Amino acid sequence: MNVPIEYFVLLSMALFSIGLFGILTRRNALMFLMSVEIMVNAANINLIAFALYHGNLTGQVFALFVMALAAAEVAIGLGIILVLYRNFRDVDVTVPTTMRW
Amino acid sequence: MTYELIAFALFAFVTLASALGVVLLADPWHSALMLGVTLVSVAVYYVMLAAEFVAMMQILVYVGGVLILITFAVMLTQRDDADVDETDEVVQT
Amino acid sequence: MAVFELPDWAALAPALILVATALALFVIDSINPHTKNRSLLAGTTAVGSLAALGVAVWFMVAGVGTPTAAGGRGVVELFGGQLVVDQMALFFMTVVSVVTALVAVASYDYMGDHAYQAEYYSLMMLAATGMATMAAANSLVTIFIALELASLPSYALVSILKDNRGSVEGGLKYFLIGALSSAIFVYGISLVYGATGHLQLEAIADNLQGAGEYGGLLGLGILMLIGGFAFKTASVPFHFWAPDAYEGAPAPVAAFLSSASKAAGFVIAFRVFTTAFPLEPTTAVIGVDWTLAFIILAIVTMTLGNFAAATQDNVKRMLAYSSIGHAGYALIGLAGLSADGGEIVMGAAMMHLLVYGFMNTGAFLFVALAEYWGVGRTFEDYNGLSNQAPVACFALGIFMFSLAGIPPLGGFWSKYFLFTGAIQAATANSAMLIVAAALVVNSAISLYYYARLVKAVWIEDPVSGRDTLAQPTGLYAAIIFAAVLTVVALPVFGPIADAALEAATVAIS
Amino acid sequence: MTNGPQLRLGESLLPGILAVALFGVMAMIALNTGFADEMVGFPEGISVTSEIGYALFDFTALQSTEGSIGNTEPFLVSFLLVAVVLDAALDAALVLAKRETEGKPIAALSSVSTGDSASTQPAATDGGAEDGSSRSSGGEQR
Repeated sequence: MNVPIEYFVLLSMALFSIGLFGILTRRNALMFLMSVEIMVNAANINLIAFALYHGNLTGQVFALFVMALAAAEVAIGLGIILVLYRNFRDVDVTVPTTMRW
Repeated sequence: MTYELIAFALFAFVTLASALGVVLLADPWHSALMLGVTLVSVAVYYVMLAAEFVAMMQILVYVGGVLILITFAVMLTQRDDADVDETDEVVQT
Repeated sequence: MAVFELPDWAALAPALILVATALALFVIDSINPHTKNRSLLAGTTAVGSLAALGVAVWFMVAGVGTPTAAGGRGVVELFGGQLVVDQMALFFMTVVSVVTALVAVASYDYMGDHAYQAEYYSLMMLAATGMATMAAANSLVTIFIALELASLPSYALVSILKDNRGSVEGGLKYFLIGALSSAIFVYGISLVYGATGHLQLEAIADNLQGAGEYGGLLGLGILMLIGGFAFKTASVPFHFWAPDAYEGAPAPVAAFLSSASKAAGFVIAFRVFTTAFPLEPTTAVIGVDWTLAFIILAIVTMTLGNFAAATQDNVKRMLAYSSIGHAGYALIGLAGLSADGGEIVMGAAMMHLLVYGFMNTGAFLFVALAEYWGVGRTFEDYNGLSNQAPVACFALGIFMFSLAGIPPLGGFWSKYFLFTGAIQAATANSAMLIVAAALVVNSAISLYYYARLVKAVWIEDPVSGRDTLAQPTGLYAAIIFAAVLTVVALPVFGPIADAALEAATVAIS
Repeated sequence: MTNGPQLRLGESLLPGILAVALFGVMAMIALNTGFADEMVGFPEGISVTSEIGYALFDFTALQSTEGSIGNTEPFLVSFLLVAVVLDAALDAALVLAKRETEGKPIAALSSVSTGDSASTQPAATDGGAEDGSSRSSGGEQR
């Protein structure tokens, strides 16, 4: 393997920071979901790089589970966003402020 | 300097650029497309890291499932009125 | 002792019963879609969770999970150490299943005219399964998956009143913060994996010695793991979903989340930090004592929760903030750990979570009753309720004074143990003195707003023109049962304390 | 939908600085970590995919022990739990996505028209021509 492990870790850290930046700046709930997906992918890169680094497959199998869970989470998230859209006609997370009703 | 390192640098550029595109582009639909590029390019690293099976699953689950779901929702919740272009700084972002 | 020996996997029976109940509810739903047979659905849920409760208590009494050296049947490790059933796991399974049973009985009336009866109860049982599994999870893999299993149905439960804007908004906020914190949590797991090469908790601890070069990575990973726990327990860095989600959610769901989900969050925090990151080797690797993080978090969490609660006019929101404050009290259980022990603080935190399970569920169920009556949400709206519903209001008084920690009630004893434990831990770490002081000050503040509710209900003049209030059987039964449990916790507090201390000792050693 | 890609850069300065700072801190940590130069890697001649399969189902007897690939943890219980999680996700997503009319749930994706409209407007392969006789007795008379 010719690419040192540091490069992969740095790449995943950069992806994680980008995802966090997206969460901080975007107010669209769908953009929030996409940014979370980027962060989860950053974690997956780490897991798989470290699996090769440590020479066991735990990281690879866990990455598979993380993918399945991310898919499940997106399914529920989209359900909630659809219900939100039906109620507020918008997917902006700052629009719903009825909490003092 | 090996070919693998060059390939890694190229794909790292693609991944980071498209991830930045996801968070910076104004239209959620463009962001979803950029997310697709990001997810596919991440699969390349998995192949480089001897995780061919995970790479395949990345394509199948993320690109074939999650991304489709997200684009579906982007389409469903897209405001169809004409003033989208003018007001999207407030309404769409 | 027993005539026949159960197989090892039977130690998971409480979680298995919960998941079997969820599947049974699926079957009922598929045989008769859109069934409105509430007695059958709520009954199945209640029976299932009571069965899980019975089995968990039976196992605890029979000595499952106590080391054989102490006269028990040994800690049961399953699936190659991925799950472990010890006293702590059974203790928290008890908490989860008793809260589930209470909430299921209360939902019989509260969710009476809802369109998705079967789905509601099956989601609740699936979330309870996740929480019970969290209690037994012994690997970061199973912890993460069980955490998701507890979270995903909760998101849907919070927003299950789909036409109610508050409910949808609460669900959205809960989901967004949950998704963010689970992404941070999984990134933390990946860093811990990078530093140690393992995800099973004992294997992580074994590999800590060789991880000297990875100190920074491990420290960052631990910090991110704390973020995940903070979300689940509604403590400080990720607490801001709690008021909105609890206020928007149907009140029984809020009771479920604030009691059972919080307890489950604490059990994984206890297990991860006692098993995978024992204090001394971890400090040697990362250079910082991780109890420091918990000391700060505990103080900030309890102060923020109680001060915010004192300013609220809305009863449900007040209870939501007070639940953040109680998360701060329970965090003392981790802050007070030291290299040579700390089982007394951790045991006290476990006792507090159990008693809190009764009294907080009861308080939220009283709010559910008030919402069922439709009397309104603020303190003023509650004025003089005792004229029409003295029994429920008496129970409310018990819950409030127990939450505030008035001496004869259960809440006082768990706080007392927390206080003495913190004082004792101060010999090893003088910062614990500040924590103990914060505990006392915050309890005094909390007395103000708890007493305010009791005063509104019992002393203030009733709002004129209120009709006679209905007496829904299920809600009343659940509230009275919770009140009885809160009171009964008093005479049996000795055994509870013993069980919690023993469980904490086993977990720490 | 037809507008070209637009960057939105306003009001993202502070989060941007925060994100860059976070990346800086994390990168410092990563660069100060003494990673070994060589990855351990997987031994030659062993199929990684089949090893993943053995780990997923706790087939420890089949797992190869040469090299260190055998250090993989067993995942059977995680696999079963994920099955339950996906159940829960399906249930929750269905509850959320279904629509109700007058408190009764109907299919998640359905047209606005209800069942009885189908009887008043039978399908007829007549190109949509509407005359009273074909509607009253179906398309047979044509």
